[in-house]
Amino acid sequence: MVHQIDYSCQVIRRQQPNRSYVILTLESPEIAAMAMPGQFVDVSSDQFLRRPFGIMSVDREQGTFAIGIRVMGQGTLYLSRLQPGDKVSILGPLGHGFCLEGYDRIITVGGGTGVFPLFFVQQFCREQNIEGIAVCGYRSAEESILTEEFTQTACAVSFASDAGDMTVAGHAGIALQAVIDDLIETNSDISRTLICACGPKLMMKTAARLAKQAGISCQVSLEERMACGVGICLVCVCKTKKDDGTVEHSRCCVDGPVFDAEVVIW
Amino acid sequence: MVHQIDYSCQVIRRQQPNRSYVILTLESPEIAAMAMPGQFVDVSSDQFLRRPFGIMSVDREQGTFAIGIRVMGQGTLYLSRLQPGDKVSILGPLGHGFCLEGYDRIITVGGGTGVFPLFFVQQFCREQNIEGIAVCGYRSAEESILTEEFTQTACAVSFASDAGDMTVAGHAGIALQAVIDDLIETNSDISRTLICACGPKLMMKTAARLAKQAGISCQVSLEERMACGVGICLVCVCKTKKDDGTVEHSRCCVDGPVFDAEVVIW
Amino acid sequence: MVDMTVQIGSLKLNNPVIAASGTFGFEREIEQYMDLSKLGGISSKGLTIKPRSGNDAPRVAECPQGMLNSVGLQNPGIEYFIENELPHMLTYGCAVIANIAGHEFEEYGEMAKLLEDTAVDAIELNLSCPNVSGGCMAFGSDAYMIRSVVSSVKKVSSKPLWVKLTPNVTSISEMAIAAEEAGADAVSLINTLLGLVIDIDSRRPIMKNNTGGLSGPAVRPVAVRMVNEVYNAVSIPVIGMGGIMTGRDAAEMMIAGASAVQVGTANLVKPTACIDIIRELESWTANTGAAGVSEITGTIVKW
Amino acid sequence: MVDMTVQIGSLKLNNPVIAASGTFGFEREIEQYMDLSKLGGISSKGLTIKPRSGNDAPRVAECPQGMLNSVGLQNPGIEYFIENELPHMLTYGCAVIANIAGHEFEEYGEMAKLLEDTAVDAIELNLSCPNVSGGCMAFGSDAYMIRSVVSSVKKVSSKPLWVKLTPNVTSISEMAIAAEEAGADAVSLINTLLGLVIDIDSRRPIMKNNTGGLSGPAVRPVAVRMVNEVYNAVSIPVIGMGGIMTGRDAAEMMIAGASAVQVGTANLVKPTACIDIIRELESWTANTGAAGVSEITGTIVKW
Ligand SMILES: Cc1cc2nc3c(=O)[nH]c(=O)nc-3n(C[C@H](O)[C@H](O)[C@H](O)COP(=O)(O)OP(=O)(O)OC[C@H]3O[C@@H](n4cnc5c(N)ncnc54)[C@H](O)[C@@H]3O)c2cc1C
Ligand SMILES: Cc1cc2nc3c(=O)[nH]c(=O)nc-3n(C[C@H](O)[C@H](O)[C@H](O)COP(=O)(O)OP(=O)(O)OC[C@H]3O[C@@H](n4cnc5c(N)ncnc54)[C@H](O)[C@@H]3O)c2cc1C
Ligand SMILES: Cc1cc2nc3c(=O)[nH]c(=O)nc-3n(C[C@H](O)[C@H](O)[C@H](O)COP(=O)(O)O)c2cc1C
Ligand SMILES: Cc1cc2nc3c(=O)[nH]c(=O)nc-3n(C[C@H](O)[C@H](O)[C@H](O)COP(=O)(O)O)c2cc1C
Ligand code: FES
Ligand code: FES
Repeated sequence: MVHQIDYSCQVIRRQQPNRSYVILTLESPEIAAMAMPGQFVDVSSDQFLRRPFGIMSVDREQGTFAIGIRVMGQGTLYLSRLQPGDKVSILGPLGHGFCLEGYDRIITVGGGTGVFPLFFVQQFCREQNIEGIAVCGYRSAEESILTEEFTQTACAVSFASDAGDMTVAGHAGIALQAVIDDLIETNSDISRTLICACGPKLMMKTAARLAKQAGISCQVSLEERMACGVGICLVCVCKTKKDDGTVEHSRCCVDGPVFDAEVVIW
Repeated sequence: MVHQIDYSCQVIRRQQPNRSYVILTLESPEIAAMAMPGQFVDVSSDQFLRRPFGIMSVDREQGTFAIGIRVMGQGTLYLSRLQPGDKVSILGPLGHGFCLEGYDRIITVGGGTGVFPLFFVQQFCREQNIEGIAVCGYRSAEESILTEEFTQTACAVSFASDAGDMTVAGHAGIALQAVIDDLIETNSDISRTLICACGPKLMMKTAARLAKQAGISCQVSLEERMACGVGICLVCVCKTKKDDGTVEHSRCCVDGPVFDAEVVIW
Repeated sequence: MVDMTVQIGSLKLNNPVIAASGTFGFEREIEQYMDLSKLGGISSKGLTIKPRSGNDAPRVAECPQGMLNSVGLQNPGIEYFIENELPHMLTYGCAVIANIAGHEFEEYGEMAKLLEDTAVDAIELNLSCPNVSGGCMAFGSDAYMIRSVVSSVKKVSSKPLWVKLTPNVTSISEMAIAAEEAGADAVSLINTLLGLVIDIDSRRPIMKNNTGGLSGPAVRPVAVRMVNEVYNAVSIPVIGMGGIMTGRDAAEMMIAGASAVQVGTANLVKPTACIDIIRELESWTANTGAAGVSEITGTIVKW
Repeated sequence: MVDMTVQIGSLKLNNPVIAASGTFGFEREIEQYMDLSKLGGISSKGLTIKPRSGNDAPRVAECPQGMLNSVGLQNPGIEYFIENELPHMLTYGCAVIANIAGHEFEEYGEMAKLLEDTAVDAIELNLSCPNVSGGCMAFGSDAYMIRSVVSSVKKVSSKPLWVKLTPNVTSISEMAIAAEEAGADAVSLINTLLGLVIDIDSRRPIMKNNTGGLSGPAVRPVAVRMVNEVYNAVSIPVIGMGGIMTGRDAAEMMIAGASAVQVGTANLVKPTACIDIIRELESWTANTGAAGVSEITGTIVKW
């Protein structure tokens, strides 16, 4: 069965919460209906290749979804300037998202643009009555993003900043450690707890290590340079362990972007 | 003395008189102040090279000038979609325009997009109290352009269409012949009359021939594929006769686009 | 109705648009998005004797109107392909071409032998991959080596043999002539142009492999020129590729001399590109009044 | 303040940005728009023994992020140049390089002799123009010919000798080595890639000369790769060009190994491009903390 993957989406809303980020709400009933947390979309700009962005949230009733954009180069600059009414070609939803089934507590650990797809995880938790704990790391309070939204959506939040001007001083790993310590101190049942990490490689590696130490499951969302976004060009690979222990190249775009932390070779 | 040539011009007005043409009024006090009839501008679009357009009119008081665009491919499509407020990078005014000094009657003969720079000639004639006669050839009345403006600006007008649905049936050459015949019948002094032609090559060639037969001076505005527009790449050449009779390659962009019909090798 | 079929030697294609090697995965993904029976053909990902895991990431660098890739022939090996991928590919209803790349001279023959008993429609000898050290591209830039490889494969294979040429040579027609003389049934060109993109802040090449192969619209004028050069030099069919994004681009390549075209990078920008290109090419051909698309081939009118 | 001067053999340039041959006219036009003393240098339009009127128009075809040209070395001849253009060019206060193109082998030496008594700062041997039949590019794609031409010019000329290489070869480093061995003081690369664009409606090439030379951003990854290859192969300075539009592009070329860069097509899109590029390169260099721009050359860190 052949199904559509390329949608022309209208920009419904453009928000600029701070200097560094723009949030676009885009119309596509199909993508909104199908998208799962951790999946991404691949967006056309004035550049040659598409640009991948994690899906930040969906509004299935309105048939819209949102992405958060940090301006890094020409492509993101172009996209950050789109205005309501503009149309943009988007492939989506793409990739393997987080496997959230069977968990009753989900801790999201995000840094930088990694917080965007994790907000979708928290949105999902709220809908599904899963206990969501959001840990976010930022450079500084000024560069922080979605703090209000996380606070409203998750059951508990912990915001860290490198600059030391938020609740926790330091990186997201420190905040995550505190959350884990707290769970252990309060004798919480962590057998059905999952840590979802997305952000800088080092942060995800730390999250994976802390999770392992505490015996908590952990899934990480990897980022790699992409061309097609749909699995046909093999450029976006990361190294993963097969069941038999051998190393293979998996494609971030279709085999991921979310992988079980156990299989990732950092 | 170094002077500026590259201007960022804001679109002030966008008019679409008919299906085929868009007229953009652009702001640039400098270009408006310097431009002479027959000169052109070289406009950036979303394509790699700039696109040349004859200057259609200037409003020196408002500091604006206008160009008329016929959509032919990607570059003109992009430009035809510009909206008031948009900015565009423009080199100008460029090239050698018509030499209008010393004439007391000027007949402009235009076809297709060639009518645009000729409207500027008529505007100039009106300002300078020169008798302006405008001959325009179109495919059909539906595709005609600037007829009202020419009627208001020139002392006399003659509109021809291939489709036979305007004053003169046939091409601009037939209309020009009639104008010339009329001048001769009325024993007008044609020693200080000039024919300015711009349009399809065949039309200009005809105009040059009729002018020669009648002993009237004639200048033609040539079109050639360009890259730089300012004379430095030598791609836009046409063949011209030197004083000593030898043939040389002249650059349309700086040696032209307007040449004395006598020197052009068709 | 325009006849869209084309004949490449003994092989008849539904239409002249073939998905290029390495830009269509192993079709498991792409078959979700389009009806592959509509294609002229599919050239498989470059196959090697042994499975290869390819180069480390990053394997892609964007550049103006193009991209560099340095995949390095990641593939599960030809035997796995024959057992697990090919049977499924053969159900699509378009021609299936096995693109093979040898590291050693002998490997081409070995792989051709393995393909002999399969229903694969043609073999494309990749003598031009710029992303693996030794072999491959080195073979393709030496007319003597081309001759040897092609004739050795010809000896063991009865399949239509296409030879894929690299543009990184002084004279591509010399290479095409060598392939023709050694028995190639067609030549396909161009593979990618070797390029390098550096991140100026870290002073590191964007790609782990340092260099990579340039493809996409940026190379189209070079590809069209080479296709025309080769078309004038050989009498076997030429399969043209390099930067084809639209039906008009496909028409240009055919006018230059291509009997069929391959579409690579366009698939990565738009997964359904091939289908769009076929539709556009068909309607363009119809507008010219031609009865069949094959009439376009080589109709360039030089000045 | 960053030291922007660079040393190309015995020749010191104000800064590493040179206007490329054929893209700066004879400066009479461009001097109206910018202060040419700010440039590192200017490479003259390709000069020939006899005046040439060049190819018929159209001489340009646009393509994705680039253009083809087929000017065909239109120029008033070297004697006219020496008498009427050079004296004026020498007043600009930047280095002036005479770009010369021979049709016959001997012509290079003859032109070099004519330049010997002038104050021209260097000679650039154009062994790579793709737009004239015979000569020139044929010279540049044969190491033996390069050696012969370069050593014959060396014999009659005391000027710094730059050899401009064509990218239309299998191994550009082989050509660079030949030039170095024969006594070249620097190599400059790349000239244009041979390409073809066809108007599919008329089936005619856009350009009267049919083919032309591709330049602009489209070729940049190929140019950067070749500059790096040549930088690793020779020990004379490399002057890099091909698709430089911004200071960042110039920095990339220098990181790959260029001691100076040339800017061609960018001038055609923006007449003041060179000045902008110098400014951007200067501030980028300052940000890296380098004391001089020459420190950037060859600082690529390969994986
Ligand atoms: C699965 C996935 C999800 C992502 N989600 C988000 C998100 O929610 N919000 C957000 O702001 N960014 C996200 N990114 C990163 C975003 O895709 C890049 O910042 C963007 O592609 C940069 O484009 P540019 O033109 O601005 O930068 P340039 O550096 O000019 O881009 C040049 C090329 O490099 C690629 N590239 C550059 N940086 C990255 C990167 N970090 N990851 C992948 N490719 C890159 C570009 O796609 C392009 O092909 C995500 C990346 C991936 C792979
Ligand atoms: C001196 C001069 C004055 C002009 N004045 C006008 C005018 O007032 N109004 C108007 O509508 N058009 C005018 N033109 C023609 C206009 O420049 C072309 O129609 C336009 O460049 C086409 O661009 P495109 O991207 O739409 O078409 P494409 O065909 O996609 O363009 C591809 C390339 O070919 C060049 N090209 C295509 N057609 C022409 C052409 N006829 N002349 C020169 N280059 C061409 C383009 O500039 C571009 O480089 C003028 C041309 C010249 C040389
Ligand atoms: C990601 C990628 C992978 C490729 N892998 C192969 C390959 O395995 N074998 C091969 O012969 N060519 C390979 N190519 C080259 C293409 O088949 C094609 O020759 C080239 O990209 C030019 O066409 P295009 O501009 O339409 O992409 C690859 C190209 C790309 C972009
Ligand atoms: C219009 C044009 C004319 C050129 N003429 C010459 C020439 O006469 N001699 C020469 O050595 N190179 C000539 N070149 C090549 C350039 O000097 C340069 O090598 C090439 O364009 C690549 O650089 P770019 O991408 O910055 O343009 C010409 C290029 C263009 C675009
Ligand atoms: S981006 Fe093409 S396979 Fe992942
Ligand atoms: S367009 Fe460059 S010289 Fe005329």
